[in-house]
Amino acid sequence: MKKLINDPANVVAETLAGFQAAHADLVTVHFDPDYVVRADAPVKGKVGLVSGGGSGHEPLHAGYVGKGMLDAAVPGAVFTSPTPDPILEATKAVDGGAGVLHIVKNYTGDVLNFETAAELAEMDGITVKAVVVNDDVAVEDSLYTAGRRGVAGTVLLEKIAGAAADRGDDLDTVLAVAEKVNAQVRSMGVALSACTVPHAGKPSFDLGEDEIEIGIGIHGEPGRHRIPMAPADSITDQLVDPILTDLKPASGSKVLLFVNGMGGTPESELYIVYNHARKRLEDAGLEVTRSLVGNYITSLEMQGCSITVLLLDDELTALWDAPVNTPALRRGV
Amino acid sequence: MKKLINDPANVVAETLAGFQAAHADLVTVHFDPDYVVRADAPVKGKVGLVSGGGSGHEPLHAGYVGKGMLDAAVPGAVFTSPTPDPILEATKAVDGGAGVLHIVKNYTGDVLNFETAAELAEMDGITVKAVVVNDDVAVEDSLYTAGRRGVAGTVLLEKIAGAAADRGDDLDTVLAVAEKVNAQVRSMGVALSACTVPHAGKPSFDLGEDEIEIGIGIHGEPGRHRIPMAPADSITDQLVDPILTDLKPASGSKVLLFVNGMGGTPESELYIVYNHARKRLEDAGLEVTRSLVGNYITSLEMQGCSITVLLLDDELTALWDAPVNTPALRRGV
Amino acid sequence: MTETLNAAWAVAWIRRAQVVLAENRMELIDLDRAIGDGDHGENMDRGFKAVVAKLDAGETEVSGVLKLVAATLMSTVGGASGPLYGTAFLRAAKAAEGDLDSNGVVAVIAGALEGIVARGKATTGEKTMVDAWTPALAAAQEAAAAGIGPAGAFRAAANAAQAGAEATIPMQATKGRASYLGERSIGHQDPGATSTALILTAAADTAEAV
Amino acid sequence: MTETLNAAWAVAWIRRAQVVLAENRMELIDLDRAIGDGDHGENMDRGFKAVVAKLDAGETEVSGVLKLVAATLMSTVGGASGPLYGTAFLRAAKAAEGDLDSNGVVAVIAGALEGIVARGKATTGEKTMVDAWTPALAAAQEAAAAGIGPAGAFRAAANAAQAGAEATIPMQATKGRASYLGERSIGHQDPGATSTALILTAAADTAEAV
Ligand SMILES: Nc1ncnc2c1ncn2[C@@H]1O[C@H](COP(=O)(O)OP(=O)(O)O)[C@@H](O)[C@H]1O
Ligand SMILES: Nc1ncnc2c1ncn2[C@@H]1O[C@H](COP(=O)(O)OP(=O)(O)O)[C@@H](O)[C@H]1O
Ligand SMILES: [Mg+2]
Ligand SMILES: [Mg+2]
Ligand SMILES: [Mg+2]
Ligand SMILES: [Mg+2]
Repeated sequence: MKKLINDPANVVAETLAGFQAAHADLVTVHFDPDYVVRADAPVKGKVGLVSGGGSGHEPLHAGYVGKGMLDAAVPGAVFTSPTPDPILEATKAVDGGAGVLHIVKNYTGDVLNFETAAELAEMDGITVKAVVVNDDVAVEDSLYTAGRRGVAGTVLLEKIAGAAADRGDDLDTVLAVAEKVNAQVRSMGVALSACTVPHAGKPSFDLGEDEIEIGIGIHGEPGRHRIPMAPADSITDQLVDPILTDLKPASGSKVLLFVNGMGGTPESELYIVYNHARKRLEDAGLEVTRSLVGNYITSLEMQGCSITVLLLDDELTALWDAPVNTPALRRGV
Repeated sequence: MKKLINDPANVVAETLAGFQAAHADLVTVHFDPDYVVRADAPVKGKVGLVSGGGSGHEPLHAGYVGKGMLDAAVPGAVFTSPTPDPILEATKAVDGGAGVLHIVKNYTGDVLNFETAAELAEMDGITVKAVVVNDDVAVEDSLYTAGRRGVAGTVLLEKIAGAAADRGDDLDTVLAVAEKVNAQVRSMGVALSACTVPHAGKPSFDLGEDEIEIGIGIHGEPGRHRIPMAPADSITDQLVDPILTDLKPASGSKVLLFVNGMGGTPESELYIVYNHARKRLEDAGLEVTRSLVGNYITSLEMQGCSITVLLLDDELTALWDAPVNTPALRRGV
Repeated sequence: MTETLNAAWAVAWIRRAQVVLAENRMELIDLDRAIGDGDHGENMDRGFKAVVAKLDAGETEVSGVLKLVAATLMSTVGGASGPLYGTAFLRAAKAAEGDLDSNGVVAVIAGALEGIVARGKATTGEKTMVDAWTPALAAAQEAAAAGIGPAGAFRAAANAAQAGAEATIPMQATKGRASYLGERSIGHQDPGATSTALILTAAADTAEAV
Repeated sequence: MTETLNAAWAVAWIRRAQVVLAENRMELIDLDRAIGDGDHGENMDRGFKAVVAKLDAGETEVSGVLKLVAATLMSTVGGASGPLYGTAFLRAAKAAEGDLDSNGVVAVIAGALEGIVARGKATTGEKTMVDAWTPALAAAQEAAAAGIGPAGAFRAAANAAQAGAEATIPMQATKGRASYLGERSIGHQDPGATSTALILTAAADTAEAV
């Protein structure tokens, strides 16, 4: 394991220290417990948005703290959901009197810890609602799984719900927008290589020189199945097909196409995937009206990508286009 | 070699096709010869900025085409300088009557091809000036080398010169600003792993499990020396020290600190490096007033980073802060 | 051997559990790498180190020790196992009245299992820590019914938990992160069931040493 | 063997050079990986494939063939070697008058070297293709002075270029990308000098077959 770190135990703390110093104009980092809030939190009268989860997915979530997106992010240890304390503290810190929305990726740990924090916050008189993101079509949403995982759709949801809160929507309306995004977004990912969690010191799984994992999540878990290495177009097909099968978009629908890098894949490859994915969507009669390509929710230095398709309507498009000013996503400000 | 590509020969063309589709609002891609111009080129009366070089450094240069930065980018084959033809065509396409500035990274190939293109453009009646970026302190600028390489300082120069052109400066003034940036910027890089050029199919160099290369460029060349793996703070020292030795900034100087990822390093690690580098600069009496952290000029999927320090004055700070609207850098618009 | 286990034993148990979890940190990481995200050993190690740092030697009640463990695990472990073990120890603390005889041991284990199920909604056969706690409870009950003392009850529970953990190997996970793997989760031992066996073995070892 | 080399020979030379460069693509890549950026084999292969695709069998002058090669290399190779080889063939084309006798061979090689030096400003001992072209020119001059024919002149040049390429191994690079490595460039053969030897050997092989 070669990493630009000092001590695996200090990775999150030192990352946050650097993040604070680099982005003091946008965010304030609290230590012990660790959480990140926008510099002007709480915004009076605005619904507060709190997300969080294990670290290692940077820029998610701390990179999305700022006007028009999240009010707070709560980073746990690498790939480990944070405990209730920092979630509670972050919730308190961003409550502007209009209640707080928890954006939780669907993992047992995240759900349990956010639930507990929400209970504690309610005891402190803060109204908390939660949306649990579950966009990963690699996992069947059935009795036999913990349900679909929350993956790259989370970025889109945070942006759009953040815009809804920013325009003054109340908690129930922001929640409804978030639920709508979650209902209309699907993702699927592939890994060409594993990643190495600092405290584990070895790759999260062992992959042969000519094998790839289809249907991976964002925590270095093995995927649904392993296939021989294939050309980008064929891999792209294997991500697009299950998304379309699951989402069943009506022909003529407008969509946002998001190709996300897992952290160790060159941007050029993401555009190659985007190019073919877009063709596939257009062949299916869809109109790609918005796009996002880059490393937005990663698995440390894993090589691979995910494809996300979000069905758009005028409202979601307007919210997507709304100004946002965060360390990792900035536009219109 | 596992890459999300179809055919090594088509990597650049397919990347550009995806790039065009994803960013049609900002850029127009021309094929055969390949170059990228801002969607509204040429901007009448504005100095045109053209940069380019081998591909594989994405988002450089095409990601910086747009208002407030480059007017055109010319991508060669992976790690191979483009030929004169597309440079000439791009130069013609962005000439708004006020002349064109070529921003060239100091490599024999880039310099020779841009020189030829400039000659040809002058024959077509276009005034062309060039700035050759050479910020890499890993290479001695002596009779015994091809001179210092142009590396991450290029991103800062493109932004700042782009802002100067955007505010209406004439060609000589834009050139002077660019020369000033080049005179005041220094960089140094480290590789934890090599990268694999698609057409070569194997890593650019072989590095032991516990070795790293100090003083690398951005083309997968081996660096100046190889050392055993070390903690991030110690590696950071070995990048900061030669920069300070070379730049000799006066105590109290304001600087921009830029920590750039080589493509395969998690953002968290970049912030860890940033955190220590900033402390080192502050210990040296410098004031870090602007920061940039992320993957802005890469070497495919190489793991590692570079540190860049730019001496700021009020003019450069204002130009750095000026609005920019490109696929990879956006602010104030 | 005494008839009951007191607060000093509880402190010794938790200290022993910390040592054993630290020793098995990499083994638990490897089990979790195979079917999860590779952090279980790190999570448990971090949590129990934090617990030991807070263990108050002056604590006079078993219940008080377990409550401290619960609160500390809840606030330091994170992930799925943090709330699950946190709730387990909280309910165990509630169930512990005074020093533990073998019925007290049964109550503590029953409380832990109940807490885990309340939070995680898993049942047996889903390849989780429930598959270690459930046979552990049955074995403790049997031992108590047979008039065996608290140390023996813990030993029976620990052995059953260990067997239960091993029995997760052929199971397909349907709860937790391992469920994402579908059939590929088969053939690996569940990390949480394994840490459960380690913790209960630490309880038996320290109880026998009382 | 004829006394002079004509346009048909020039076409055969370039076709042969293309085949040889394609065959040695990976070797040149590996040489460039060691002290550069690993693209030289790909660059030369791409360039000469493009040249062959444009080679007009109806071209009646050696000079015309070389000019086409120059223009095509310049517009397809890129990197440092593109302008350098492009200018080399351009000056060689200018130097070639009619068919080539051994003095014509000398003129062509002299033109090529002059073009490379004009563009790249390198001198001998800097570990570049100049270290292959320089001894090649000397050897061709010697052969011509000794009354040897054009094929023999090319053979002498090719052998000298090959020896020159090998002689770059102990050199420390002070021009081009390899100069960034400082002392670490020592011990490796220069890729551009190697491709030069391949190209001149192709000239000799095809001249002998005329
Ligand atoms: N719903 C559940 N009920 C009971 N135990 C569970 C449940 N989900 C997960 N677990 C247990 O948690 C263990 C994983 O813990 P850990 O790796 O620390 O957390 P995470 O899965 O969040 O990374 C699993 O091995 C399993 O025993
Ligand atoms: N200034 C120069 N003069 C002569 N030859 C040079 C010079 N710089 C580089 N070369 C030659 O070019 C070769 C490298 O070519 P190539 O790898 O295709 O281009 P690049 O260095 O741009 O990647 C070197 O091996 C060397 O022989
Ligand atoms: Mg985890
Ligand atoms: Mg090159
Ligand atoms: Mg885990
Ligand atoms: Mg090269």
